[in-house]
Amino acid sequence: MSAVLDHPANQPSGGIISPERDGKYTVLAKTNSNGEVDGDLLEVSMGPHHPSTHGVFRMDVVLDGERIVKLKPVCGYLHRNHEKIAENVTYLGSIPYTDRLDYMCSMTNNWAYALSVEMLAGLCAPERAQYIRVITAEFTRLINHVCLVGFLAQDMGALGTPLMYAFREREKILDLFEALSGSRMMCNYMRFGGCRVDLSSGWIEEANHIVDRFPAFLDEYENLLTGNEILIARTQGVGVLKPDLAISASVTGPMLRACGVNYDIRKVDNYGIYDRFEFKIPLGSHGDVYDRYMVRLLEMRESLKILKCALRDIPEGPIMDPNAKIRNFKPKPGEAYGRIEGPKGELGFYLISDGGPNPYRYRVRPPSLINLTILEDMCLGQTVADSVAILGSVDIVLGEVDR
Amino acid sequence: METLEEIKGRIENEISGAIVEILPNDSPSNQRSLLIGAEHGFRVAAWLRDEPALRLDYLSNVTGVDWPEKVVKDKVKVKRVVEGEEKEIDQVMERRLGGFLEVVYHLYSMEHKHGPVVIRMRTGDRAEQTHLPSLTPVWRGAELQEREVFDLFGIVFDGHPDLRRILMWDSFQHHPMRRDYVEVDDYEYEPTPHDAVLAKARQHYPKEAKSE
Amino acid sequence: MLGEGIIKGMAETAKNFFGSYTSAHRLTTVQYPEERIPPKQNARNFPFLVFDNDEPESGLRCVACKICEKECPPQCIYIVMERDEKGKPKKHPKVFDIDISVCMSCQICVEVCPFEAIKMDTEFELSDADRYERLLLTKDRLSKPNTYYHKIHSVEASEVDFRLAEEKAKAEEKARAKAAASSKSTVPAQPAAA
Amino acid sequence: MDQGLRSELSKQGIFTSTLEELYNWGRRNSVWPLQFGLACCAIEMIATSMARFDLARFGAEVFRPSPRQADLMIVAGTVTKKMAPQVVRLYNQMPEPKYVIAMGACAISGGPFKQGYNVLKGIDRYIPVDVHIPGCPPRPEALLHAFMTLQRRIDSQKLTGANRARHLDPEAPSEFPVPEFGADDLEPAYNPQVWQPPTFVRDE
Repeated sequence: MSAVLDHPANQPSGGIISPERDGKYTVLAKTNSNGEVDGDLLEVSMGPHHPSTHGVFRMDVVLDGERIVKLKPVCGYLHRNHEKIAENVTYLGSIPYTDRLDYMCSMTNNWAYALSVEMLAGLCAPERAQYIRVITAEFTRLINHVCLVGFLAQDMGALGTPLMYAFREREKILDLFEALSGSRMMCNYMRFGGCRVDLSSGWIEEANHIVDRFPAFLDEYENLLTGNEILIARTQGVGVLKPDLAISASVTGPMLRACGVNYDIRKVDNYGIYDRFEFKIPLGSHGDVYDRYMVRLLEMRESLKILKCALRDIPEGPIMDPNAKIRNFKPKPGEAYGRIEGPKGELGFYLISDGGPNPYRYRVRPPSLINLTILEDMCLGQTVADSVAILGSVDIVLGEVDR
Repeated sequence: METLEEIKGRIENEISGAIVEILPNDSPSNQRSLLIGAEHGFRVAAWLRDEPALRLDYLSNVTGVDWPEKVVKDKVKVKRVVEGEEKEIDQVMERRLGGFLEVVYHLYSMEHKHGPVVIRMRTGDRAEQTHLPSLTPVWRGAELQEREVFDLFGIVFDGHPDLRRILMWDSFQHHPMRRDYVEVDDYEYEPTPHDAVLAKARQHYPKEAKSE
Repeated sequence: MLGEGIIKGMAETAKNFFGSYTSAHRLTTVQYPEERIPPKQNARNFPFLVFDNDEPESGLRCVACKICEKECPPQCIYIVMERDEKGKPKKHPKVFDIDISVCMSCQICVEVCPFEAIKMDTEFELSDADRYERLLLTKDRLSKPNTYYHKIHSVEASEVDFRLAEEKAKAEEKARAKAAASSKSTVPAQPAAA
Repeated sequence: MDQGLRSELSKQGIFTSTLEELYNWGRRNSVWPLQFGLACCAIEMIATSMARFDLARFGAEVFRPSPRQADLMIVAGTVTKKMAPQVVRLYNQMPEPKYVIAMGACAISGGPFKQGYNVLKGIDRYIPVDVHIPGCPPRPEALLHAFMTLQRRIDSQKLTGANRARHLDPEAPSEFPVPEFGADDLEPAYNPQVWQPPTFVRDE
């Protein structure tokens, strides 16, 4: 089994493992007095087809008994060349592709892209469009978090039940999205300079209805899961992430806030009109899987507050910037990096324009991929079964990891 | 936050030999960037992270950009003696701009909640001198993103702990995000061909060409 | 007490089980082939071509300007313009194909069409064993009457009709003014959008 | 036995069936899909199996996590070149009779990502596909429709004769060669036994 140890940076250390490391790669396993690994290490390839890897994700795991000694994420199984394709289609043509990045949350992807193009071209969405964006983005956050919790529970063995609850609520919100944009998942709704179509009559009432019912559902969901002894045993103290490592590893979103770092781009950048709403940022204190789960549940409740205000205050008015051009859109040469707080973390788009109809360089900053950087650090010393829960709590969507 | 000019001045004062240039950005976003010489890239990055007033502890985004070689034509007025008389003549001068690869880092501060500061590093050319210092030891967050830049652009990051391909398979030979990458021809019949696809269609189905 | 959380969860499940018989918000199963979710006003799946006046060939609003072909991000539209014997282009598509095995239902073709000629259909039952023949929608399968458009997107279709009528009236007005001014030409040119 | 006699008998409470019908009936109503998602369509596939659409009504009761226990592979999402060998391997591991549904534009032809360098232009290059569902992603109802199309296809299969069901033909292959990673593409780029580039040429 020495092949595992061949990597130049790997030095077997005595005894078992501490998850904190200073950015160095060390294979950690039980060693005997001669410095050799005790017994055999077992290499397991989990994925790319594995029921618990959230899609086509693979982890190359080295095990000492049941403990994880080394873990390498292997991605690229869904590398769809989004960035290359975007360099060959117009600015408008990229919007439907952004839907397919993180396919659970197309609205926030749209928004991040629209924001970047607006920064690049100096456009500004009108009031009403800003409100619609906030509403759809917060609904997206609800979809994402509720489904994630369902998937997380399924990964830990709760076959189906929480996921069914989650998908039931998701269907209701998808119905709203379909009524608004025409499609359930791939909304293709936002445009640089505003939104594509206005809300239809009765949409706000329907949205209000869902928002009013959602807290009751969340209570139900929490009754089902939060106090559950099995869930607690499987999640508390598992996959602990220290705040300084999280910052250094550019972890964002609920993952970061579960470690107790107060950094939410909605508050920091105040993009859109988020400064008009009052909401709190839930923070965890342990940085384990349970905190990540709780942070997401609490975030949903805060989202509901935002939704309530936004649905109440939404003004009448135009939904497109009159300066915005959809066809033959050619921004001046330059570059822009725009970012928003997506449900999974910081979602950014970096665009370079050379004055042509297509972006010269188009780059997505995928929160899912970057949150995976410290997957190994969280898993070292844990059992294989825990690695599944840890991966679930990172909340990856492969469309975004590989693009 | 300090202006870029101040940051540039301080870097040049504190790190001996560091060359910093401010690159303009004409778009309304007004995100200008600092171009840093590759030799001192690592030290500058560590300084940016640790400097108490800046504390750029959060590396948001790493990306590569490919700038292939290009020929720029300038009109220059040249004085020349024509038939014994000195005249000003317009002459087109061709300039060759060498190609290079570029890495762009977007930095923010979680402590002071400011940003972004954009820093860039450039390689010597696109073929051999494609080495740049890795900033992974400064920010762990660069690890997977630098691997991606290595995979798609072919920039080799010295000092990266685990520089392997991340998105393509290991035996893949090319760097597909480079602008001169030619895709393999896995064309199949497409009923709706136009533009680049039509060119392929003509190559594979000569009859297709006649119908247009 | 150990097990309290589990019991609470079980009780919740039981509540939902019985609740699903009584409350609508628990979303009971849609018995699909017999029963359908009512389609939404904006619902979209694949594009179709609108024609007026029950004339599938001459009533097509499409003038083969190829804007949608150019703007389509996955490039699944193929248009050949009809030409007369002299090779002069007629404002009519000779071939209009949409490859729905590629189409991503993004609606950009509808957005960029200046003639209101292409719209989104709600039909989704198109699965087939044959990939090449059946999933390539040709002009005759794409053309659908305006009445069909009214049936699936009533609000939008009325707006479009109103807008078109307005444009037509404006164009006629303009043509009449022009005719009056020159007073020689007799027949005003028919506007393209009509 | 002709149709008239059969209906007459069934009125008397005697139901007759042929072996073929019984066999196809059994196969048709117990198609278990493989729990296998690739991309966006996988989410719609999960939505189909959830309470609102409930794929279980059609006998596809459980999504099996192991290919050894599955009859149907729903290729839901973009198949990249990096993933293609694994998809073929999974297909090979499924026991006969087995069926494939290509769900969504990406699985059929590469779809919107067709122009990408790492995207396989249709999974039918390596494995035979029974039903294609266009759409990006198809609605859950569209998947149900495809499922019924597949059931009709199974129903019409013959037990004997030249055009008998594929799994009853000892000559027909059940496993297909797994492509390998090359320096710039998969090798081979397609399996000529399963798929040939069409020779159709537009005549105008």
